[in-house]
Amino acid sequence: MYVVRPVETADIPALESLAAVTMPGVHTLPRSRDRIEMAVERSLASFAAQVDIPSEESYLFVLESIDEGTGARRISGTAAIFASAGSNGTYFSFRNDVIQQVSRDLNISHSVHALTLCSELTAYSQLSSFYVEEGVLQRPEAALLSRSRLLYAAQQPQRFGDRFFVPLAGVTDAEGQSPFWNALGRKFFQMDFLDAERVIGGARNRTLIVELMPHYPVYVPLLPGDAQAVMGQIHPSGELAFNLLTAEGFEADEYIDIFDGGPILQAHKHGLRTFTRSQRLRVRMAPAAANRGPRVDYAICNDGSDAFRAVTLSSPDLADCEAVALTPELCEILRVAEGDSVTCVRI
Amino acid sequence: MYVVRPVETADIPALESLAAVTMPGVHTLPRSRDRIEMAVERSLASFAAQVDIPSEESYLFVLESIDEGTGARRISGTAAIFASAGSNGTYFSFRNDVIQQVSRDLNISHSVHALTLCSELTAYSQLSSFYVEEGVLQRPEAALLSRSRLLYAAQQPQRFGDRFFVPLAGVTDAEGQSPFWNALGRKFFQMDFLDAERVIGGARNRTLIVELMPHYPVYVPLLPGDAQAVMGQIHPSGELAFNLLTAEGFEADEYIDIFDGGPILQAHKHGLRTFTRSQRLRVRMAPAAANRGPRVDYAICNDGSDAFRAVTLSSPDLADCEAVALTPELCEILRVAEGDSVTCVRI
Amino acid sequence: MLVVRAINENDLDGLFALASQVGTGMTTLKADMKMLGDRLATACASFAETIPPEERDYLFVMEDTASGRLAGVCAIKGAVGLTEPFYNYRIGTLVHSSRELDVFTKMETLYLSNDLTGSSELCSLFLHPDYRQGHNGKLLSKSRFLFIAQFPHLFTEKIIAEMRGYQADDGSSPFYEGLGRHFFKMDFHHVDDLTALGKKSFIAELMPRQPLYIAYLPQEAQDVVGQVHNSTAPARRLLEQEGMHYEGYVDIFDAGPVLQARVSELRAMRDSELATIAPDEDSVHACAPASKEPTLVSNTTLRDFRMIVTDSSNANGHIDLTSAEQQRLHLRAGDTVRTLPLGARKVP
Amino acid sequence: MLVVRAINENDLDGLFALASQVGTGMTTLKADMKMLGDRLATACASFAETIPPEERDYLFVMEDTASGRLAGVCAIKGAVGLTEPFYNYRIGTLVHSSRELDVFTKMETLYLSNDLTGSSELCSLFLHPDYRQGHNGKLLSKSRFLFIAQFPHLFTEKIIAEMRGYQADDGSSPFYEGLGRHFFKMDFHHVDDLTALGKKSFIAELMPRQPLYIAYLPQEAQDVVGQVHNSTAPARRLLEQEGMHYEGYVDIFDAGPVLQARVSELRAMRDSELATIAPDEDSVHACAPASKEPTLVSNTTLRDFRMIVTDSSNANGHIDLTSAEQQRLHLRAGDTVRTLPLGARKVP
Repeated sequence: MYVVRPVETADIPALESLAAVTMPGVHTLPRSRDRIEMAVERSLASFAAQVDIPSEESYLFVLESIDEGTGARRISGTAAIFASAGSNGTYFSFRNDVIQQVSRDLNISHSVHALTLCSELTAYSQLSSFYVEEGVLQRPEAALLSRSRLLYAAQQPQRFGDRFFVPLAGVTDAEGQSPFWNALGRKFFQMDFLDAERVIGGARNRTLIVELMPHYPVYVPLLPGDAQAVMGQIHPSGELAFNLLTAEGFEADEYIDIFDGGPILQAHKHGLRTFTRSQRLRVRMAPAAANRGPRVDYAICNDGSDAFRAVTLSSPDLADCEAVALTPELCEILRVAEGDSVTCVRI
Repeated sequence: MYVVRPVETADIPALESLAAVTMPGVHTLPRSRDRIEMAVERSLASFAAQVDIPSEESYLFVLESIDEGTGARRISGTAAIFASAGSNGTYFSFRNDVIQQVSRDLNISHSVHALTLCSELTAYSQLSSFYVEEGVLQRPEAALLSRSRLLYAAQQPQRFGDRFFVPLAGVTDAEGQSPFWNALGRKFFQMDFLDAERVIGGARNRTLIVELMPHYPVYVPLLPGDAQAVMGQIHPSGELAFNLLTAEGFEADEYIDIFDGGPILQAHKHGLRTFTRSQRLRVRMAPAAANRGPRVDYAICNDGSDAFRAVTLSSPDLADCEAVALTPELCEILRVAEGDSVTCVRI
Repeated sequence: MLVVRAINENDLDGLFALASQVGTGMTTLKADMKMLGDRLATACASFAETIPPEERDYLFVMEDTASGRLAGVCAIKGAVGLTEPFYNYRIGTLVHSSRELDVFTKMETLYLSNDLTGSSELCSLFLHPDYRQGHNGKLLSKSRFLFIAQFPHLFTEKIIAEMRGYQADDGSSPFYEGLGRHFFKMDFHHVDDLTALGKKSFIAELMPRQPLYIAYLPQEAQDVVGQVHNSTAPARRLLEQEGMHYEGYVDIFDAGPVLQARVSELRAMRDSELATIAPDEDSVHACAPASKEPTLVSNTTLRDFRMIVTDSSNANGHIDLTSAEQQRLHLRAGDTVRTLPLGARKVP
Repeated sequence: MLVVRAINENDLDGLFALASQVGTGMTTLKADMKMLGDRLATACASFAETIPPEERDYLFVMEDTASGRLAGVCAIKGAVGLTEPFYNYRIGTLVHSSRELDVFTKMETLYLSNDLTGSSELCSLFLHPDYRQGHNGKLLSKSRFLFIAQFPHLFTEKIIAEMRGYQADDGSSPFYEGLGRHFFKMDFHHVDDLTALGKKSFIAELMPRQPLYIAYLPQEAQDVVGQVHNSTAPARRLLEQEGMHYEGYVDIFDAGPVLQARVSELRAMRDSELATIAPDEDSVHACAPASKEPTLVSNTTLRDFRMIVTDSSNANGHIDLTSAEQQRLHLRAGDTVRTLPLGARKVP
């Protein structure tokens, strides 16, 4: 069994060993003990904070697996959400602009693709640091973990923006070379992609970006073929996240990362299934039902005011129901009792 | 009683007399007999067309009042929707860009507003030509007429884009002078606002716009105060349309008109109430019910495959209903029978 | 013997014959009777001063006085870009630096500009292959500077000359292939023809408007920015001797350099002088200084401007010309001429 | 008597006394002992050639040899913009035209540029009010051109001078009020001070990056683009006489013009000549031509460069200098000097 919950101080050692094995593409997951501790502390403070306007809060969730025999628990994944991207600066990205070109004299018309450095994603809420262990990749809990952030955001709208985005790692080769970086950022930074990511700490909100990156649109047809080919393409490690997010309602074509050209998925909350399709249902405590009829997977969370918890539930269709049947074990994990409300959304 | 329906050839004389009284701000409503005839013909062809990809279709709806005593009918309003804006060119608008400025050395941060000529609204579906007689201004039928276009679009998604926009006339004074134009377009066109609108025929998709309008962003703080003051402000004649559209879910801040600086409202269909909140209900034929309990106004339309019709209905809340009670008269107007489906959405 | 002179009404056939020799690459001199006839009419009106200075197009021909055959042509336009926009790329510099990272990057950029609007233009220089020898090329090219020095009031402050850009052996333009083709989606020569026909509004419509970093272009395209076509290198040197410089403007299609100068800083403005033709007497010949270098000599008449190159030189305001030379200038002893040493004085 | 000479280690107190007189408006010469000391050290290293040419800062002082007092100062920087970006606005032209509407609009634009990066700069000219008379101002300003003519290899192709821009009577800058204030949100003088302190990265951070149409600016701001401060007009004329021109670059804050020239086209490069100091004999004095105008004369030593103005002039490679003049130049008869007529030769 799995549960998604806010990170706790006790999780730090587990996160550290997790960080040791994560893939190179995931540049938003902290790696060093120090930075992990900072991230956990910041998350604890964020969950505890009274928030009127989203600011520097950052919420870190973990996916915990619970051995049904022994009750042993271990961390199997992480996912985070920043309340307001670039909150101590400006979040820079490239906007995909299409410039229409029409010539009356020549009777021709075509469009030219250009990348414009923009700060439009500033103050969006930013999803990041999504990672699950290999054993979870094919399970509904991967979707649960990704979506828990949005379930929490839907319950606590004052803590987040109306719009969300997720940068996914772009294509790099085995040596860590990024064709997009080599065609673009390198000309200004005069250093390798990984060195640049290191000096900037994976951030996209630093003054040095204004100082160094191009102020004028980059006409895509002028970029070398290999750089064009990877624009908006995900690193293979991001495929699961990409699929989960697009299924959720995120759209991929409007922005790309200024460093590696990876896609930035974004959406208004009105366009996200977690916000538009979730139901509030009453809890009906019941023993595990016999396996009758078709079942679908749901993500279910408690009301989160105290201690947010989310689990998956394989259940008959709840479409026209007013209550959902949960086993006593699930109720305990979710910290809910008969008659409490929970939020459900199909995975 | 009122009904919204597609325009018919017989409506041409009525439209002509309507055009004679419409206000100066509404520049998208055709005025001459020739142009009215063309618009009606184009609408008839559009409704009749098999459409796979939205293109040059333009659908014109009229609001018809029906005298309940005599049965006499007259046209009380119009509203149109273009399948794909700028379909024979590029639809130009100014995008409101906000440029974040942060100085590390000086520890200051502010944002600068700039207008960028863009073609992003090209291929959006465009609502236009909304006009109702004064007697209808305060009635729910005004909302019905505006919304009918979207009800039709929701039923026929293949005929329209996923995004919609509506340019509303900007501020001009009694002499037809536009402060926004005087500060901006005039410097390039070297002519009065109304003359420019005349030579360009109200269009926003012409080559001469590329030839004459500024290619670089206009920094708003550099514009004279009176021009800044009217940016995104509506001509008083557009207030009703503005209120109806923002209630529907349209957002006003991202684009303005390149000529008069009037607001351009836009939305993804996921953000529009007609798309997200409408219900499909079965028709239950019933005599006019006695006036029991609170009532709310609904827009109701038939399935539109043959002859689209929409009416208002004052009804008890239909939130959890599977059927809606309609009088035989309404059924006749909507061209539906007991057991047929209709689409309902609260006004 | 050769004389360079203002064109006149009788030169149309000769001009056409010359233009037929030009081949591709010079868009302003096509063998098209209608176009050439219009241009000739404008040129005649220019020398007659019946049209305003900014519309003028001073066309000069080099005539072989022995045969009456036209050996070359060159022109000065009063002003460019006043009816159709005149586009160039201007090369600018942007510095991107970050103290924090200790990075200092100097980038060259291309800006689409109409900065040269209103400049006078040297153009349409063509010398028939049969006459490509001796001082003929210099005479033809430099004649224009002597004309300007004689009539500086007819010209704007700035004078320019567009040089044909670098082409590969197969006639392709690496700059166009690296930049323009992405936006025009047609052949270089096709684009060139369209501009020759005056169909230039497509440039505004199709050209990228935003400044471009040159570093984005393919290396082959970067390498030829401001480089002339191999066959144009000698013409470029002649203009540079006269005080024209490449100041960072290039052609938007082939990136050929634009040479430019302030009229007041042309060598001809500084070094040309008026002189009187000495009487044709033996004593005078004896006193004339031994000429070190050939001299360009012109008359001072706008309408019948004529120029030759001679071995004599200006000595204290007098110059010794043979009667044949005087005849070619339509002058005689005692008349005034303007002189300019053919070669540039070396800066000490 | 006055001599302009390379600054040396003993001049710090005198320089400070001068800088104390400067007042606001000259950002490169503040009465700050630390800043002046650093600058003096750089200048000494420059004349000693112990730092590379692009880092050099040649500082000259005008000394009253009678009192030893410093009467003025001026400088040439080897290259600008190589450690911190050097920003200007460049004025360009964009033409918007539509044949369909028969509209042809020529618009001036401002482009933020670092185009002048690497140029040598004339700067920090200040003459003490007590000495503002006779040829002193010319001597001080023009001394730099004679230095460049003597040592052209030390300079880049382009030389520039930033002129203080127009200010209203109350000291405000109409250009800054119409443009910069919207982006910097602070006083003009505050911004000026920040740049003087070398804190320039805020320019990259806060300045609008996109080209601006000048027509958008308030009329008062448009009117002063390229206009100098009233008190700077004479200095501008001196530089223009030497061959420097306003070519469309202006200061980003006050729109004061940048004058520029190719080193090879400076008047001093053309008109300055070497000469030998004639022996101090009566016969020589008698033969010296009657001088029509004063002449600038310098020695030819980088490390101890010295220059005076004299009433003598260069006659066929010889110049007649009094023993006092020779002494001020640290020279004697038979030594070589470089001479330049003080006034510009009129173009005929």
